[in-house]
Amino acid sequence: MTAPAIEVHHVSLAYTSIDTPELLDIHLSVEDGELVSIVGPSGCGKSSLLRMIAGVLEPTSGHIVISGNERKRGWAELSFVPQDSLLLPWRTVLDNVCLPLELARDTDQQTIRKKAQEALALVNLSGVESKYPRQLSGGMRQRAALARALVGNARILLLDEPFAALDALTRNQLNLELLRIQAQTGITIVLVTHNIFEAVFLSDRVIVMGENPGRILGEIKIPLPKPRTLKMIGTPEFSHWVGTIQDLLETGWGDQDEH
Amino acid sequence: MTAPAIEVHHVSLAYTSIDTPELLDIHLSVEDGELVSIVGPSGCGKSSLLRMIAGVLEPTSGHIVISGNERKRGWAELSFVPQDSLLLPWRTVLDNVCLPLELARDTDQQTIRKKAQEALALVNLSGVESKYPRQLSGGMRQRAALARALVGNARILLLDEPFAALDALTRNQLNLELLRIQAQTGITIVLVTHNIFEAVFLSDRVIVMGENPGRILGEIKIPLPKPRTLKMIGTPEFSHWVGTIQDLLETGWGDQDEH
Amino acid sequence: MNTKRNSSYPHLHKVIPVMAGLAGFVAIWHLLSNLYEPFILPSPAEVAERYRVLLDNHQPLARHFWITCFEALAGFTLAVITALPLSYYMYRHPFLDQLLTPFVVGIQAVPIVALAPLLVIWFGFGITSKILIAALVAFFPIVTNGLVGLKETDPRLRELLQIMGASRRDIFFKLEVPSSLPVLFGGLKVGMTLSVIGAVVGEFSGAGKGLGYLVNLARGNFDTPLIFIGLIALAGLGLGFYLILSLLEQIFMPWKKKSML
Amino acid sequence: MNTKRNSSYPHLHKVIPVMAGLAGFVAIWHLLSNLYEPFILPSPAEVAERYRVLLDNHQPLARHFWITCFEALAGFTLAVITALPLSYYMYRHPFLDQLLTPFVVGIQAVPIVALAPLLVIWFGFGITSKILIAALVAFFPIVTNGLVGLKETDPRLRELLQIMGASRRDIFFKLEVPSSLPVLFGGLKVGMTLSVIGAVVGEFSGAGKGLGYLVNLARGNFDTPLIFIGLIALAGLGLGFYLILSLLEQIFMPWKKKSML
Amino acid sequence: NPFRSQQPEKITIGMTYIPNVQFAPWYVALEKGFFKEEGLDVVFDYRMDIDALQLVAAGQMDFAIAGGDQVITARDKNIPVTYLMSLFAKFPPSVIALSESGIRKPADLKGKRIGLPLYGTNLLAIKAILNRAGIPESDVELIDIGYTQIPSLTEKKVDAVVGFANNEPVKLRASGYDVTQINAWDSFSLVGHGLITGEKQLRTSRDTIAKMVRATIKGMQYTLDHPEESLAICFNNLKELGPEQQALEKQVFMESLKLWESDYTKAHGLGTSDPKAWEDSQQLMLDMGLITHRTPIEKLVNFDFLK
Ligand SMILES: Nc1ncnc2c1ncn2[C@@H]1O[C@H](COP(=O)(O)OP(=O)(O)OP(=O)(O)O)[C@@H](O)[C@H]1O
Ligand SMILES: Nc1ncnc2c1ncn2[C@@H]1O[C@H](COP(=O)(O)OP(=O)(O)OP(=O)(O)O)[C@@H](O)[C@H]1O
Ligand SMILES: [Mg+2]
Ligand SMILES: [Mg+2]
Repeated sequence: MTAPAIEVHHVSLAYTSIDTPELLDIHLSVEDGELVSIVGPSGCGKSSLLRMIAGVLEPTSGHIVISGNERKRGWAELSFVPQDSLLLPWRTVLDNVCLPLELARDTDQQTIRKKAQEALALVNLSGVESKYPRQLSGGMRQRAALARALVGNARILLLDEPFAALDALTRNQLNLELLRIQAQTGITIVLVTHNIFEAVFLSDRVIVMGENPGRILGEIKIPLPKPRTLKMIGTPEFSHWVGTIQDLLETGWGDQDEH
Repeated sequence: MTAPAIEVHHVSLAYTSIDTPELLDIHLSVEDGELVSIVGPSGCGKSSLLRMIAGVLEPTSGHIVISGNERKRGWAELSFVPQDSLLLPWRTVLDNVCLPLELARDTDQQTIRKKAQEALALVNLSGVESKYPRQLSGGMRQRAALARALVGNARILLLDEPFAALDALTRNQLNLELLRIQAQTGITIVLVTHNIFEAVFLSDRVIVMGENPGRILGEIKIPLPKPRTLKMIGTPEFSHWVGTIQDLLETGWGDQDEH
Repeated sequence: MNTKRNSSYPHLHKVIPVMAGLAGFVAIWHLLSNLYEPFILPSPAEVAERYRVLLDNHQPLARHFWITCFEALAGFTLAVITALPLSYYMYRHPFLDQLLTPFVVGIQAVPIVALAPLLVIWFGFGITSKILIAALVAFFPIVTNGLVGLKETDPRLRELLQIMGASRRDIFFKLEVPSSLPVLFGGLKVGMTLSVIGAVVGEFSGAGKGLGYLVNLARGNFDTPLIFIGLIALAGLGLGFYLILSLLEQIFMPWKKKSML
Repeated sequence: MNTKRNSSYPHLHKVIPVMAGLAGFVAIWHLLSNLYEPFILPSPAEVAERYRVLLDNHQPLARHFWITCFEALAGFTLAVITALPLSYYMYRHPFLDQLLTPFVVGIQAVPIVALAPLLVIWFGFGITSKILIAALVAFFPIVTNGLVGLKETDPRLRELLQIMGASRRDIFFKLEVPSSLPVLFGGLKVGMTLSVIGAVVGEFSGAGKGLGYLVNLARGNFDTPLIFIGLIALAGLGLGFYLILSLLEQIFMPWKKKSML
Repeated sequence: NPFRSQQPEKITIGMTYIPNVQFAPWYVALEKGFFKEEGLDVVFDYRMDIDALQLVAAGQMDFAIAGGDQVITARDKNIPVTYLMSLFAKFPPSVIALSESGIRKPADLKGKRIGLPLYGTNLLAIKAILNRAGIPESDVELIDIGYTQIPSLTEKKVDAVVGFANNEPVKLRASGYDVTQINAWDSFSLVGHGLITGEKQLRTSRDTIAKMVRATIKGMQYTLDHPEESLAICFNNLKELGPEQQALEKQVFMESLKLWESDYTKAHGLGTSDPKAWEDSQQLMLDMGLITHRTPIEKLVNFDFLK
């Protein structure tokens, strides 16, 4: 049996003062090849959690293990789509997508460009390769960031609301694409999303977070059969799981008023 | 009878070459006090259209009239929430929200701060007044931008996906808040959104756009009674309108494959 | 991320490297001075002794210091109040930029002291011409960095402020100024130390007072230790100005965490 | 937004203001020169005539020009290859910043030529010391702007690259360099023109060639028109360097639309 | 070539000014082969006086051109340089005024504004003139004008300036100004610029020094004997001079030649200087507080090589 892809051991985080932690005692583990979604109110610390897993933010206490090793920054098998896309403004779209492959340094320039072009096609961005980020629409930037994360050979994908700026149809299409890629390659995916339907549709498991301080309210296994199809979205079973998550979220939300 | 709040007269836009316009012959009008949503695929030109209405982007052809006057930039009665929040990084959250009132120059500093604090409370951001934007989560930045747009006395509100980074519950809460404000003040609202449910729930009318080139596919009046309640979302009538819009969008989307 | 220091001397960790650097410098100087004749490179002790004599004789080092300080400061101020508007107008009107850049650059590359006769006629032997030379040399880095800073303004923020009905004035004070401050301060620091050099060069070509004159006088008297006193005073002056600007930088940009001295 | 110019002389709109500025300058100069003795302010015609004489006699203006050009360029290059690493290490290690800033600033405020004997002993009578002085004066703006540019790097982009497994080297070349280029180029422009001044100042204090020497010679010989020829050549040299840097700027930053000359 | 048994000795001489007709003896010595005859390969180095003087004292440079007063000042600061032979037998600074100002003699300077570089030789000159005339310094206004004597005077920014007798007056007259001068040599009897070397060189290379002095004296004599030809040789070294400047420099040259000889040198030979003048001058500088101690005359000036 392989080690879990991600183990978060009782992690707390306090940006400013230890008395008002942003995240409190987060404990979770993601199996290899699993797709886990994180949902929770705005500002509860989802992005911070992802940044800690990615190794660029130090937990105030607790520790994180990736594929059995102490986590570090710059893990070749880890890919990240930040919440605000973050393309390099001085690079064209194509060059932005090439970046992870350039950094990996194990492919020649021509293969890199070919792969990048394929990744751009995957997210429906063929034709804008030579534009600069400032010439893109919000959704296009987000898709470019997604293409950049997909282009490498990452074994773990951390996605921070990668579809937030996309219309429903593009979103559906990319959801299916993501599921297909995961089925094909068996990569591990952690996805932060605000769309509960999306969370249920994509995930093996949904982690529901609450706020003040940010903490895990509960984990819900989604036993829907795989491969998932868009048709499932209408079914009562689907609605059941959406409802369960909504209820859990609302508990956490209710909390807030007491503070 | 008052003049329409916004009239867009056969507007086309080409960023680079007139042969490949980004927007083609956009013609629409928004009545005073109306709430109109714009939905459409990513990159079809929704943000560009909003920027033209706001007066900071010149149409390549056609013209735009605001409240019966030729549009210009810097219309006191016009407020804008850009797609990427755009808070001033050197100002605290509170000072960012104060900005429109400072610019209007018709209130004293104390009133300004009071109003700003109220607006922040409205979007659930009390307590982070003195943080800088980089210390906020994505959703918090978006809410701050919304507070900034609501703080003034604008008669026209242009919202470019103002809720994209928010969780469902916060989103619902702010949706209701927006409807309440509109009912109270009778302001005109143009909202770009990717959430068709949201579009139907909030709007008097939904404008559906297609792409390549960006154009209007159709307008759908939403005759649901007002005031709207969250309960309506489940109703068959609601689903009907959602379906209508989806069908229209898919027509436009189908187009794309032919290209 | 930034854990607060618990030390009761919060600035100690900043002062220590400075002190260490200074001590190292004096040590190296001392060692080097053994290699050369004292009239080429006097030892720190010899310079200190000369300083003692200077003080004992009530000689006007302080007066020279303050005069140069004043000239540099006045020149710098003049440069700032002319350079900032200029960089702004050059930024707003590329035409002006193209029209004036050749002159600004050209003047920069010209040794102003070579025009001493003209300066004397136009501004006399007083400190006016020194202030002017200080202003001229401080001018270019301020204009350049001002322009670069302004050009780096985020166009999306500008658009937003325009939509909010911001006047040009508002956009200037609420957007362009804060956004270009970090780059501008770089230019101010360069300009400030250059203005010291400018004042000194002005004094070199005829002054009767100021540290530049003192150095010149010491050179005329082959008084190498006094030359070094003058140079050290000048370095101190430059450093003082730099420090003041660093403080101003921290005051004007509270949103930046500063690590530097 | 940027409509393409249809003109068949695409750079005409840039050249016209430059020409206009030049013409205006010469006109003002001509008017001013009527007010003063030719040995104080010669007229443009007198300077032109002197230039003709210089050429007729096969006199070595070009040689002086190229020597100063070489010194300035070599000094600038030296400044760049020392200042850039330094600003990088100061950026990476705030301790180094605190340790070295006082010296960098101090040296800046000191007229190096006052230490000429030491320079000669260390670097000989040749052009080495001129190159060194040029490098010293060009150094500071490059370090400062390099540091400011680096400090402006978006920390979110840095995080992202770190996650991607970028090495320090990668982050430097793929993030820090392109992101600080606009500010750095400002510093390079200032440094470049200062290096011309530096070379000239070095020549002033001892040389048998170069434009600084020529100007000095002309001063001694009471040859005001020749002084002006020297100054014009220096201004031209500074402008040439500036132009080259502006071109490089456009080449290295294709993602920026440039409006300037 | 069998006659070239040894390499010529490479020596550097610090000229302490820009290339100028006043350095004629050395240009002539080079052109006429006087240096070659002595087996010297001379390099002219042009840099500021203090720098050259310090370099000579440190043994980094072989010779330099410096004034007698500078040698006294340097020795006062323990800078070991020694005067070998004079070029200017008379101390050349003078106070220059427009004739219309009515300044004719030191007493006329009372209450006037006098412009000069307020350090070094010029300062010494005005102090000496005032001192000898018994005029307290507080009776005049000394203004530091750097080296802008000519425009300062013509634009009437000052009433008089201190310059060099062979330079500013010539140029002013050439520009059509009528000027008067009060010469410092009447008050201060010391020699002007001449050849100096360092104590170190005096210990180790007496041979070279002798050769250098010989060649220089030859150059001086040749220049005095053939002024026109010598001037042409100078112009060869001054390619940047225009025709107007050449005319001007010719006058400067002619005026300079007059200062190369004094009654004393006429009696004792070119390049010599009066030990008594050295003593008197040193005493005067002591009295005026310009130096702090007396240097033995044999350290100030070495006559060995003129014999
Ligand atoms: N500054 C620009 N220069 C060139 N092209 C641009 C520029 N801004 C936008 N575009 C192009 O215009 C088109 C429409 O962009 P816009 O941002 O208006 O889309 P959108 O409908 O808001 O998309 P999204 O839903 O993804 O935000 C896109 O194809 C984009 O590439
Ligand atoms: N650099 C920072 N300094 C201080 N506080 C921060 C910083 N970054 C985030 N925070 C705080 O940490 C909390 C969690 O932020 P985070 O971005 O992780 O939220 P999130 O769950 O991703 O929210 P959203 O859904 O809105 O993106 C917020 O309260 C935010 O204000
Ligand atoms: Mg987030
Ligand atoms: Mg958009």
